[in-house]
Formats: sequence, structure tokens, C-alpha cells
Amino acid sequence: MTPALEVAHLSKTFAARRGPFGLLGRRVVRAVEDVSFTVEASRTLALVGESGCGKTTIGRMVVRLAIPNAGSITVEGEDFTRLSGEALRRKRQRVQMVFQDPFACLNARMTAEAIVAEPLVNFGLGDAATRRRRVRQLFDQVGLPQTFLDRLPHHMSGGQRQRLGIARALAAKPAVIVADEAVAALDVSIRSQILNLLKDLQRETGVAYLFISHDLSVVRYLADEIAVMYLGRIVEKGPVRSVFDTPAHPYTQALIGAIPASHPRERRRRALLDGEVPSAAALPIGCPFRTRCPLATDICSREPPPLVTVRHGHAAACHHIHANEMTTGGTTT
Amino acid sequence: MIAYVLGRLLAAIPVLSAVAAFVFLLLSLVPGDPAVVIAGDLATPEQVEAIRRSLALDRPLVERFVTWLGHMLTGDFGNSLFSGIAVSELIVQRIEPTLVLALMTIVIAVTVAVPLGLVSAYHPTGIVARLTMAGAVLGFSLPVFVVAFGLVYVFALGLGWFPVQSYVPLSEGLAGTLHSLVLPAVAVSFLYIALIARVTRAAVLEVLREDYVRTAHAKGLAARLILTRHVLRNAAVPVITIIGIGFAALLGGVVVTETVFSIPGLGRLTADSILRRDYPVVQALILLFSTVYVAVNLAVDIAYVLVDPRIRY
Amino acid sequence: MAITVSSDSTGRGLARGRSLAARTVRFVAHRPVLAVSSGILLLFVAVALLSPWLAGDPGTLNPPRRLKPPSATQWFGTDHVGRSVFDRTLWGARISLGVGFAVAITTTVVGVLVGIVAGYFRLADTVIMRAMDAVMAIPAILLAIALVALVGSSPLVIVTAISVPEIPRMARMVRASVLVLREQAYVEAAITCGGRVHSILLRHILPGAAGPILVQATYVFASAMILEAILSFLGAGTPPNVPSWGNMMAEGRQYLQLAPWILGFPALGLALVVLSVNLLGDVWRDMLDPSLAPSAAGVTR
Amino acid sequence: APAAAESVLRVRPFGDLKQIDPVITSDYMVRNHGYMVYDTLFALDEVMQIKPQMLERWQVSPDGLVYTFVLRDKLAFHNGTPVTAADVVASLERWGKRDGLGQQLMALTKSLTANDDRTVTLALTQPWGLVLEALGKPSSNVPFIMPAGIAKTPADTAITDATGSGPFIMKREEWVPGSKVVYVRNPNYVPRGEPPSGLAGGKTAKVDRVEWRYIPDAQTALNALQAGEIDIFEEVPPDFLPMLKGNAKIRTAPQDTMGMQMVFRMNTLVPPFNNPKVRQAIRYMIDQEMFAQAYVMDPTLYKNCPSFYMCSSPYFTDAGWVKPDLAKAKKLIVESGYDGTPVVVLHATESGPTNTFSLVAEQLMRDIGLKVEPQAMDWGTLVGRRASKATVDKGGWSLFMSGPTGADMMDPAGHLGLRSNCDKAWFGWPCDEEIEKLRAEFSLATDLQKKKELAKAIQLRAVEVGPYWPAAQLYLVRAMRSNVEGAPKAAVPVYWNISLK
Amino acid sequence: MTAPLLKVEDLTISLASDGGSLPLVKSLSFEIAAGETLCLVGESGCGKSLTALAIIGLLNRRIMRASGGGIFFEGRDLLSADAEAMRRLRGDRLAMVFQEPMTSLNPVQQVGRQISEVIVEHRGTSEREAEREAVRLLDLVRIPDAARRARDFPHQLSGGMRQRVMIAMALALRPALLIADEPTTALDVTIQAQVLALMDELRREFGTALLLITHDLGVVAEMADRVLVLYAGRAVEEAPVEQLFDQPTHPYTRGLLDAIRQLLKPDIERLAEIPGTVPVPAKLDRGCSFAERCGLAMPICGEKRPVLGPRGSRHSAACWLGHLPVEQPA
Ligand SMILES: Nc1ncnc2c1ncn2[C@@H]1O[C@H](COP(=O)(O)OP(=O)(O)OP(=O)(O)O)[C@@H](O)[C@H]1O
Ligand SMILES: Nc1ncnc2c1ncn2[C@@H]1O[C@H](COP(=O)(O)OP(=O)(O)OP(=O)(O)O)[C@@H](O)[C@H]1O
Ligand SMILES: [Mg+2]
Ligand SMILES: [Mg+2]
Repeated sequence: MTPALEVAHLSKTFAARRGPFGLLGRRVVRAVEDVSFTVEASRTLALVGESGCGKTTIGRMVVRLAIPNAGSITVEGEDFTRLSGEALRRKRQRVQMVFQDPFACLNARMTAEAIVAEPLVNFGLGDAATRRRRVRQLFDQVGLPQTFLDRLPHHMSGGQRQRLGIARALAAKPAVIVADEAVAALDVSIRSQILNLLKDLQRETGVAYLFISHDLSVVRYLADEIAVMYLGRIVEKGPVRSVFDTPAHPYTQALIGAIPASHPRERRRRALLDGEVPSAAALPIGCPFRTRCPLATDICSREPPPLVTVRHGHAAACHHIHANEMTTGGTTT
Repeated sequence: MIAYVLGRLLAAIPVLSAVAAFVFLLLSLVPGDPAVVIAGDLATPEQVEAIRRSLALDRPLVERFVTWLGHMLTGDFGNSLFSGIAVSELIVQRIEPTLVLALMTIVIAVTVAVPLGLVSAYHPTGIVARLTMAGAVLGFSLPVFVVAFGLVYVFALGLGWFPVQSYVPLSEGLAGTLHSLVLPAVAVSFLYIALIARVTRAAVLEVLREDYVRTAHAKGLAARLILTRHVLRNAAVPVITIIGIGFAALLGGVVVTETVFSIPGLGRLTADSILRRDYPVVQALILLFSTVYVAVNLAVDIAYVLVDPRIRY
Repeated sequence: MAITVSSDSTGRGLARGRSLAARTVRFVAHRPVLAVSSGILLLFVAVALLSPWLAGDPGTLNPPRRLKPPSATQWFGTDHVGRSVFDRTLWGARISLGVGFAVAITTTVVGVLVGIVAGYFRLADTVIMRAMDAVMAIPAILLAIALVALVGSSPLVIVTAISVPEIPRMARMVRASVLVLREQAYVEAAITCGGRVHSILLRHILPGAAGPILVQATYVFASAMILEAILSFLGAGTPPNVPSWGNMMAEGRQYLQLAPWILGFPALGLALVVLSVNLLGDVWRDMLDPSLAPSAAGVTR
Repeated sequence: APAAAESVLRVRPFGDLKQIDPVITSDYMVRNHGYMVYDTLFALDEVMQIKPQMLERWQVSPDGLVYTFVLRDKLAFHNGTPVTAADVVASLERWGKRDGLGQQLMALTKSLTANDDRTVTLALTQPWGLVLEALGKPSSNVPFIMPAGIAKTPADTAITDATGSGPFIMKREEWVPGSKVVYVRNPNYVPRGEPPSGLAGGKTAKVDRVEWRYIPDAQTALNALQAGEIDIFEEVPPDFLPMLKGNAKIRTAPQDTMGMQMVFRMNTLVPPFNNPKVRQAIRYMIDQEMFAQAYVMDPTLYKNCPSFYMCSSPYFTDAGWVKPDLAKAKKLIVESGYDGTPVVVLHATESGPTNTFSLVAEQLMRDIGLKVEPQAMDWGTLVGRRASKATVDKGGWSLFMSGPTGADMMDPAGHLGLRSNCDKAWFGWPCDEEIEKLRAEFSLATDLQKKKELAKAIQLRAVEVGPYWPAAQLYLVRAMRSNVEGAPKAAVPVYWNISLK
Repeated sequence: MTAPLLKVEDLTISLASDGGSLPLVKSLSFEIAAGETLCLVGESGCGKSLTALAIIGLLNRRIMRASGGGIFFEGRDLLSADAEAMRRLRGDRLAMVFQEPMTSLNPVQQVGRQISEVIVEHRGTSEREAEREAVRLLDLVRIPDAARRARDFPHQLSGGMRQRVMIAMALALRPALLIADEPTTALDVTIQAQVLALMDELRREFGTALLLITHDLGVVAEMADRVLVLYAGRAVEEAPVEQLFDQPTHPYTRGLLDAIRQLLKPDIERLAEIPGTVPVPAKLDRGCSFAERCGLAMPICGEKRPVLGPRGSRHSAACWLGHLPVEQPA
């Protein structure tokens, strides 16, 4: 079976111009560096990591809003990066995105109904009546009352807008959904509904999710696999269980360690990561994480660590994997 | 970006060539010929024919175009068919008043219109908004000669502050020049104020509802600062566009104003030359205007990037 | 699905009836400005259409009664050859409004098309906008004279000669807004939703640019009427015996002091029409403004 | 810039000086410019007598075949070189190639030679009564005397050097076509001893500088005059005159002694005006009073002049003239078998009498049953269009209105509108052997009584064939600040002898 | 106890439209003392953001009205304060982090400038100095390479970075009250922890009071002193944080806590949900607004609206079940 989404050796740099017309020079930000992963149909890959490490950029490349500098993106066996024109447009139906910003991505002049109906109209899915029905169904599914059909995004709260974005992504029944912080603005009860919905849909339609999130508990609930990114690279990748239970990379460990308490009594001063976060514009030689890594040694400042398999399906990029392998019991202690 | 600018400058060559050829063609279509005008009302047909020959106007169109192009490439724009004065000299004589008038007008217009537009967007039901609207309607619908007449009547004939007409060249002192152009500049800027203020208002209304304006308020910035620093800059692209368009049009000459105030500018030179079919002058002028438009448009496009970093070409 | 939605009949029912038309009616009812300005505009359109029945022959000269001020018999006075300013103003509405609307619509439609395409596609920008640069510099006067020579004088020629140099200006204005708007996140979202280029341009980008476009259009509308006079003067416009507001104002200019009514009445007509068009533009803009939109009322009751 | 002590006369001329060759063009502005910088051999005085101007003396042989002209002493061009007989010869030859009378003169000339520096001999092949009329011609084209070097320029190529020997020197570098022409006093000019009279007599430049400021807009010019920014305003639109009445600082005076004749010019080559009957109908249609009144209300400013000649002309006669009669005109149209071919009017819309007269003409023609198709245009287009001899459906024309100065309408010989030599005639190309024969006789006649009879005969013939119709005579007015003194009463507005108080 | 820093009394926010006015937030009262952290939690769309906007005085005046007893900040009623007085307070004593980090930044101004601006405005320092301070603040919120990033435009930053810029802006002048509307949704947990620590530091050092709006009960657990639970525009429960986690009284609160707890359990197949959705505001006239979705609803719930009543010291809830013994959550 061809995987729903296959990303190979994806790289993206941004040349940020400094000063008007770049007269003060350019700064090249390496936002994504040689990233590869595969998401099978009916599976969910969670992308987690440092803020600014390139998750959104990957998502944007996957839906082809950004053109990668290198690498390929294959959707259901078809190279997405090669398509253009009408073929590309048609193919877009298979890959939809929930945007990180629930307001900027909604046209302020369109009613909620028109927003959700847009992919249906564009991809010619169903006649007007079917579309009306489908939009209403989607509103129900994401928990938006039908009275909101005529509302403009301006008149909705953050969570309501986010649900609108989700409904739109679901509308065309795509094969792959890139969900960029799709549930961040939702309260826990709605979030539960949405997460269940996503799972149900996956079961029903076989949709694959590329799920970008900072909320590790959500990731653990929803994802099958997880990829941890740091400064544009994947530093650890593996089945959710394996990664949560036995994180191999020190950054992953720090992430898991930093999950907030679930009860006020459990508050404590966590061991926050110290050290400078290096700039994506001036990556250090060797391991990008070494500036903050408690285990860093000489080799880390010389050679970038390769992604090596730790155990079945679980790989990490660290020179000190074995020294570091610990069997922390997961999230809460 | 530098590459972009260079590209645009290079692109000016085909643009100007196309304009040159097109104008040549247009002129050949236009009835009436300069020989007839030169000969005057009483001339007989043979006399006209003889003049036409002496001006080489009897040559085929293509031949004339090629000859003209050849001369032009060597920097020779020819002589006026009438006065015999070199076209370049004629244009140099006329460019100064036009340039000063255009600058003055646009400065007046922008300094008045932009604040008006801002305020009338910010207080859409306030007195400023209503007055601006009324002014804009008058600015759009009153021909400039009516405005000019009113100004002259009050400020020149009545109060005697400014001259009724005429232009004092820069060589006689900047103050005199500016003084002589106050009324014309105000008269033309009336329309421009209307246009710029309305565009500013429209663009600003669009921006005012953005979240970052709310952020600016949340920072406790004074309204004036919010409007100028945050709102205006985000609304600037259409405003700059209309200013650019207006400025280019002003440089292209404002015939009526120049006529009414008797200013020897490019606008009247253009109109007169067209009307008397002074081909070399018309051609050179239109090429000049094309160059101006190309330059102003390029400047405007560069300005976009300066005000809005998201814009790219 | 586990989510059971509270079915909420009253709210739905209300919302469903809220079609654009219904919203518009409701909107109009609440806005006297809209009513007044569309009233004025309709009145003028009616005058223009009905002028053959409302007014006498606008071409009849009567030298002995030239330059007479408004009076009971001649409501608007007479002009420099003794023609009735009233008759001419009424008849003038025909040409003027016709030219104004035709030019405004032509300019806007073509300018918007050119502008959005140029603003959206880089290649089109380089090619089309350079062509526009070239067109911009051709004086309307020259074009008009040439066109008349080529095809004879007709309303089409007037409209063309005035529109052609205006189109690049409109296009630049549209393009400017598009350059900004095409970088907006919602446009990207629309692309991923499979929006065809035209729908992205027309549905997502154009409404955001509507404000300045509308202003420009009303300006073109007014200036076309004034320009028409200049063209008539050059023979490109209407025949000298057919009045237009522009024509009348141009002729009345010499008599501004002596007989201000010659210029005054057509100018008043023009101002009223421009005012109502401007007000309508504003109201329309307000209707389009999502932050003020009445759809918030969708939750009322 | 003028120094403070300089006296400057600021004039708003009626038009723009587009060019400076008074021979190549008949443009009146160029003519007026010519009077500033050039001098003439003869000139017309206030009472229409031709007087020597550059000449010390002249004589004609008893057989009327040889004319000898002796130049005054100390005549010099602006560049200092003396005016010689050779200059005169060259200038007259060039003029003779273009001017109507000049051409006639040259046709009869056996030789034109410079005997010495100051003497010119003109030998004719037969006696001609109009030699002085030609050389003292007040209006276009005036036989101005220019340096031989310049006068050698082919008559079809415009000269660009304004060096002459007249009372003023043109400041070429201050000339801004379309805006300003500057003349300064010619310090070396030696005026004649006689008192000034019309274009003749002593010409003294009494101001240091004359500036022609072309103010295209009449309203602006009026304002400028009221504000004292100009001293003289040529061709005041008659409707402005009442506004100047009460102003003590401004007075008005006739601009020239001749006035102008409005001309209703028909194209006699193509239908409908190729039909003499239709032209006869027009003859009954034209009501000069009505035409004039549509333009001027003040009866002193126009004249219903029942003649092809100006009322001030010695040849004036109302022989053969009819009273306007619209009913008769209508009848004649019906009789003419008019087939509905549209009368295409080249309607120049530039303000002024032409526009108004066209409007009136159109209305009257409609009233008598002609189909009228006015085509608005600028004067530049008009002069181009009127050269076409095509029928109206092929871009031709039927009618235009024009207003030549009275000087061109004084006598049959120089008469612009009466010329009926077919192709060579003025636009409209009337063709009538009889008229031409009478005109030739007129030219050769030397006796005034004989001439008057011939002029009457020509008029009688012309009313039958209708080469054109006069549509009223108008007088132009110029307004000046009350401190302007000494403006000559002449056939042409000139600026010598004027001083500022 | 000292006088509270902020006291909101009987605040009602209603939507004015051509059809009348519709309350979205109803009779809300709460207070915050200096140095205290109050967390506002509640269903999406229940009016949290509107409340925040009302406090800082930035509701869209043309369609929204805030009315009621008053909003007293440092003893002064903000509802009746004049525009200039409000302006002086905002950004200085009263700062807010908006929920929409992307659209809340000016797209055409460098982010450093956007931060320094507020310093210049209220402190009158030189541009230079303020810019240095801006870089320092960006560094504090853990933006790498802060000096260079300060010169970036918002579109060049990632979502989390923009959010941190917003936070830096709000912290710039160490306000007396910081309103943070979901400030950390785009931050990964390590950065989030650092940013929260930063706010906490501010609170301890300068006595800044914090009104924190969040959906993340983890953040609540970490930060809150007290928690106010809103439902459909009304306060339904208010309690010190430990009490709330230990003894949630209102069924809605319990639902929320259940939802988060089960997510923490490994290997759950399906999350339990609170059935139904928030009813539209218009229908809230009678009875308890939560009744339709409440598993414990009684007949009275549909008829009479419960008022906020005490449930122990500093703990109150609005529920007819208030007096029934509450089970400890599992
Ligand atoms: N301009 C408006 N017109 C109409 N209704 C509005 C408007 N703004 C907000 N609302 C409604 O008011 C309610 C409260 O909105 P608010 O933004 O305060 O919610 P919130 O509690 O912040 O939710 P979230 O957690 O989703 O951000 C929502 O139901 C929303 O639909
Ligand atoms: N248009 C752009 N121009 C320049 N740099 C950019 C641009 N877009 C993104 N970047 C840079 O690329 C890097 C990755 O950004 P991205 O938005 O992918 O991060 P992210 O992982 O989604 O972060 P977050 O969790 O904060 O949303 C950042 O350093 C960002 O500054
Ligand atoms: Mg992101
Ligand atoms: Mg909110």
C-alpha cells in the first residue's frame, strides 16, 4: 500500500532580507533541514518540538504553500512537488490543512457557511443542496451551533474560529490533514469532542494526520508515531509509546519533563533547560542541541549526530544515546 | 531587488519604443497637417503643398519614423515645425513651472488630504468626516477653472495677496516662484485633496478593524501615534499609489490650470502642439511623459516595498 | 457522533431568512443616507431618460434674449446665444450621465481585471504593467482626435478616449491592493482549499481592495463628465448643438462673472450626482465591512 | 529681467506667436510681430492713404512702367548693418512668391534691381494700378524688409531669424512660444520726421520693452488687466465690455480701424453647395443682424454691411444686395431640387465669433430645410479638413465660418473671398471666369472711378454666383489701462508711440 | 486584606445590533489582589476574551457595550474613565496579551520596534535605550538571537515567536495587572515553562497581578491562586486553585477536570465528553444554562437560574446541587 504522505529529505531556507531591499545583506534561516518521514493511511504522525523549529514550515510545504529547496513530498504515490496548474489544484483536495492561526486564515468577509463550503465548491463536491447538508453536518461535528452559519469570523471567539478551520479542512474528505496546533485554542471539553471526531474520521475514512502540537498529552492520545524536531531537524522519531516511555534524545527528555503539572500540589520547579537557543540563522557546527544539552561533549561540537535506530522503529540523533537511555516512566512522576 | 530595478529600467526601452511608434502612428491618423497651420488661414492649396514638401511631410510614414528615430537616438529631438526652436529647448523652457507646480500641489495635497482622510476614517461621523465628504464632492465635480476663478476673485482681485496669473521663474528667486504658484497649486490640489483624502479614508477604514490596531491601543499609544505609525503605514500602499498617479499626472501637465493661470508649462505645450500638429514636439513630449510615468511608477513600486515588507515582486 | 446538538429552531429560522437581499432591505430601512442618495441618483437618471418630454429643444437659439438671468419663464436663465439653460441642463444629463457611467464602468471593469491579474501573477506584472506604463502616457486629447479621424465621432469614441488613459491608473490602484492582499494568510488558506485563480482573485482579494477602487471609480465618473467637455471642444465629443454638462460648463466659463447660471446649473447637477454616488459608495463599503456587519444580529432575539 | 527704471509695456495679444516668418504664413500674429521688428517701404496712414515709410523718395516713369525707390539714409538692421537696396530686392522677391498681390506684381515685373546701395528700380511689363497698394499692403502678407541673407531662404521654408530694421528688436532668447515674446527698443531706429499716423509717419518706441504675454484665457486676461498685471488686452470679448465700463482705470478703444468680416464659406465643388440655387437660398437666409447679435449686443461693435467689401472701403457698394427673407430661402431650397445631402459644417469650437456664427448658421440652415451635420473640431483640424475636395460622405465638407481681417476684404484685387480662379482660389474653390476677368481688369485699371465701377460689376456678378456670403462685420476692441497713451489708430494693432504715464 | 487591585462588579457585556441588545457576558463579578493570579477558564465562546477586552476598555464600541456596577482598577472606575486616562493606564499599569498572536502584531513594523514603542510612549526613554530594552525582553522570553530577531517583521517569525513577542510587549513596563488571553498556546512545553516562570517572577518581584485566560488546566495548576469558571457568559464557580482541583462543585467544572485527567491516563481508547454544546446566548433566559448538558439536572434547573452561592471559604458556585455532597474525583 502506498503511504498517504511521504516526505523525503525536505529542506527549506528563508532568505530574510535585512534592511530595505536587502541592502544590509541577507540572513539565511535554515528552517527545515533534511527531514524525512512517512505517514500511512489511517495513521497519525505527531510533529512536536521547539517553537520556531520549522513545524509549520513543513506543514506549509506539505500542502504546497511553500516550495521546498530540496526534497520531495509524495501524496498517495504522486509527487506533489511536481504538479502544477489544474492537476495541482485537484490534488489539493487530498491534502488539507488546519492553520495555526485561527483568525488570519479566515476571510473576514465570508460567512462561516461560505468558509466551510469553499472546498466543496472548489472541488465540485456535490450539488448545492448536498453541500448545504454537508456544511451543516460539519458544524454539528465540530460543535458549532447552526446559528453560526451566517456569522462572520469577527463575531466568533478564538475557539469557535478554530473549529471553523477544522470543519473546513475536513470538508473535502482529504487523504491527509495537516493539523497545525489544531486544538490549541479549544477548551478541554470541546477538545475532547474534536479529538474523538478526528479519531472517528480516521477510522471511517482512513485519513492520515500530520499532527503538529505542543500538547504532549494530546499527542500521546492521538498519535501513532511521533517526530521530535529541534532547529529544523528531526532529532527523534518513533512509535508514540516508545518515545514517551523511553525518550532517547536529551531534548525529548526535557520536553517530557516540562509538561505542566496536572494538579496544583504537584507544582515544582522543573529543571528548565538552560543555555542559549542557537539562532536558526547561525547554526552551531556539530549537534544543534549541544548549547543546551547537559550531556554535551567534544564530539558534539564537531560532528552532527546521525539519526540512528535505538530500537525497532525508534531512532534518535544523539552521540550519547546509550549513555542517556533512561527509562523514565513517562510524563508524570 | 537591485536586479528588479535594473530589470525595470531595461523594460523601459521597449515601453518607450512602443510609445514612440504608437504616437507616430496616431499622429499620422490625425487629420490636419502642420503645413496648413503654418501657412495660415489665407494660404492657397499649392502654397500649403510647398510647405509640406519643405518640411518633408510628404515623405512616407515609415521613412519619417525611421529618420526621426535615427535623430532621436543621437539625442536630437528635432525642431518645432513652427518656431524652428529645438524641441529640447522648448521642453526645457516649459519643464520648470510644471515641475514646481507639481511638487507644490502634491505637497499641499498630501499634507492636507492624508490627515483629513485619517481623521474622517477614525471618526466616521464626525464633523471632519462630513466636511471632507462635502469637500471631496466639490473637488470631484467642480471643474478646476471654477475653483481657480473663486480663488482669484478672493485672493488676487479682492485681497490682492497673489497675482492673477503668470509665472515667476526660479531664476528670479524661489520666493517669487512660490508666490506666483500659490493659487494655481491650491486650485489643482483641491481635486487631489479630495482624491487622496477619500482613498486614505477607504484604506484606513480597512486597516482600523485589524487586531494590531487594537494592540496599539492596548499599548496605550496616543491616537495620533496609532494613526500615523500603525494605521497609516498599513494603509499606505493605496495612498502611495494614488499620490504616485497624481504626481505623474501633474508632471504630465495640467492644461486647464496652466491655461487659467497662464503658466507656461508642459500641459499647454502639449495641448498646443497637438492642436497645431507640431509633430516633433508632440513626439518628444509623449516620450518624456512615458519616461516620467515609468520613473514614477518604479519609484512607487519601490516605495511599496519600503512601507510593506511583505510585498515582493 | 457523540455530539448531540441542541437543535434550536427559533435561531435557525431567523438566520435562514437572512439572505443577502433580506439583509439589504433591512439595511436600507435603517439608513436614511442610503435612501436619500439613491433617491437623488434615480431622479437624475429619470431626468436623463425623460428629458425629451420634460424639456424643450436645447438647440434653439434666440440671440435677442441672450444671457438673461433665471426668471419665471426661463427657470435657469439663458446662455450666450439665448438658449434655455433649463432645457440644456436636462438634456445634458443624458450625455453626461451616460458618459460618466460608461467610463466609470469600463475603467473599473477593465482596470480591475488588469490590476488583479498583474498583482497576482509575477509574469503578468512585468508584462502588463509595462504596457500600462506605456498607455498611461498617451494623452486623451490625442487619442480622441485620432479616433475621431479613424472611425468618426460617436459616444463610443468618447468613452474609449477617456477610459484608455484612466485604465492604467485604475489598474495600478487595484494591483497595489492585490500586492498586499495576496500575502494574507486567508488567501493561502483559499489556495489549499482548491480555489481557482479567478475565485481567489474575485472572492478573496477583490473585496479587500474595494474601498480605494470605489473612490477611484467615483472620481473617474465625475472627471469623465468634465473631460467629455474638452473632447467635445475638440470635436471628439458630442456635436456642438447637443448639450452636455461638461460642454455647458466649458462654455459657461467665459460667463462666470456675467452669467453664472450657465455654469452653475450643470455644475450643481454634477455635484449632486457625484455626492449621491459617493454616499452610495460609502454605504456600500460599510455594508462590506465585516467589523460592522449586521450579521452579528444573527444571534439576536 | 527688466531693470527697475525700464518702462515695460505688457500686452496680452489676441493670439500666440507660433512662428516668426511673416512671408510663409498669413497668420495675423506673425504679421503683428512683423510690424514690431520690420519696417516697410510704404505704409497705410490713418486715413487709408499709402505713404512712403523706409523711402526718402520714390518716382514712377510717366508711362507707369518704371518705379524708382530711394531708401532713407542711415537705415540699419538690428545687428548694425545698413539696409541696402539688395536687401529690399531679396525681401520683395521672397514676398512676391507667396503673397497674392505680390504674385500679381511679380507676374508683371520685368526686373527688380538694386541700382546702388539705396536705389531700387522696378520695371513692369505693363502699367499696373496696384503697385503702391501691394507694397503698402497693411495686412498679410506684408512686404517687410529683412536682410538679404535671411530673405534668401526659400519661400517655403520658415525663417528663424527675426532681424529687421523696425522700431523694436525681438529678444529671441526670451521667446517662450505659447507664452511670451519680448521686444526691446531699437536704439538705432531713426523715425521719419512726420507725425505718426496709422502705420505711417514717425514710429518711435516710447517704452524700453514690450512684452507680449499670451494669456489664452480671456477671463484671466480680464482679471490680469483689472489687477494691473497687463497694460493692454487685445480682442476683448464683447460680452466683457459692460464689466469694464465702470472701471476708471481702464478704457477701451477700437483695436484696428478696419474690423473684420465674418465669412460664410461654402464648398462650391460638392453637393449641396455646388448647386448655385442652394447658394442663392443661403443669400436670402443670411441675416447679418441676427448673426451679429448672437455675438455682440452693443450696436457700435458690429455692422450690417450689405456688401462684399468692407463698409469702410472706397469700393463699398450695396448693388445687388437683397433683404434677408427666410420664406424666400425656403422656397429656393425647394426649387433647387435639394436632395437631402447633409451640409457638413466644419464647426471650430474655439471661443469667439466663429463658434457663435457657426451655431447661428446651423440653426438658420435647418430652418430653411437643409439637413445640417455640424462637426465640432479645433481650428487645427478644420484647416486640415477644409483642404479636402471630397464629397461629404467621403470626409469632405460643405461649410465653414471664418473671420478674416477687413484689410483682406477691401478691394476686389486682394479680396480673399471673391477670388474665383477655381483650383487656385481660397478653400471652397469658387470658379467663375467672369469674376476673374473683371478682377484682372480691376488690377490694371489706374483710375479710381473706373475701379469703383469694376468693383460694382464684380459684386453684381458675385451675388449671382455666390462664391461666399458675408455674415456681418465686427469691430474688435482692445482695453488698456488708463495710463497707456498714444496708441496709434491703425489697420493693425501696433505698439510704437505708446507710452506709459 | 488590602483593597483588591482589580474589582469587577456586576459586569454585563452586550451586543448592540439593529435588533436590540443581547447580553454575552452577564453579571460577572470578581476581584484580583496585587500579586495574585486569577485564572479564567471556561467553554470556548463563553465570554472570557470579551471580559478581558472590557477591562482594558477595547471592546468594539460600535457593536459592544459594557455596563454594570463597574470595573475598579486601583480604585478608579474604568467604565467611566475618560479616553485619555485609559490610554495612560494601558500598556503601562494595565497590559494585555491577546489571543491572536498572528494578527495582533503590526505586519509592517519590526517587532523590536513594536516593543520599544510602548516603553518610549510611557517612559519617555530614548529610542535607542528602548530598543536595547526590547532586545533584552525578547531574550527573556527566550527568542534566540534576539538582537537580530528584533529587526524581523512578524511574518518572518514562527507562531510561537510571535506569541512571545506579544508577551514581551505586555511585560515591558511591568504592569500592575497583566491580562493574558491564552498566552502560551503556540509554545512548546519547555518554552512555556520558561515563559510562565517569567510571569511568576514578575508577580513575585513587582506584585503584578495576573488575569490568566487559558484552556490548559496544566497551566492553571501551575500558575493559579484562584480560578474562576465561566459558562455561557456567567460565573459558575470560583475557588482557590487547590480547592477547585480537589473539590470541583459545579458539574461543568467537574466535566472539565475529568476531561484533562483522562487524557493523562495511558491507553484510553476514547475520551469522555460533556454532551451537547453551549446553547446560543439568546436562549438563556430561564433556568440554569448548563441544565441541558448536565447529567445531574433536576426539574428546578430548567426553571430557575441558580445564583453564585458560597461553598466554603472563598469558594462559591452556581448550582442547585450545591449542597449535595461532592464525590472526590477518581
Ligand atoms: N462581534 C461579535 N458579534 C457577535 N458575537 C460575538 C462577537 N464577538 C464575540 N461574540 C460572541 O461572544 C461570545 C464570547 O466570545 P469570547 O471571544 O469572549 O469567547 P472566549 O471565551 O474568549 O472563547 P475562546 O476560548 O474560544 O476564545 C462568543 O459566543 C462569540 O460568538
Ligand atoms: N517567511 C519567512 N521568512 C523568514 N523566516 C521565516 C519565514 N517563515 C518562517 N521563518 C522562520 O523559519 C523558522 C521556522 O518557522 P516555523 O513557523 O516553521 O516554526 P514552527 O515550528 O511552526 O514554530 P511554532 O511552534 O512557534 O509555530 C523560524 O525561525 C522562522 O523565523
Ligand atoms: Mg508554527
Ligand atoms: Mg477568547
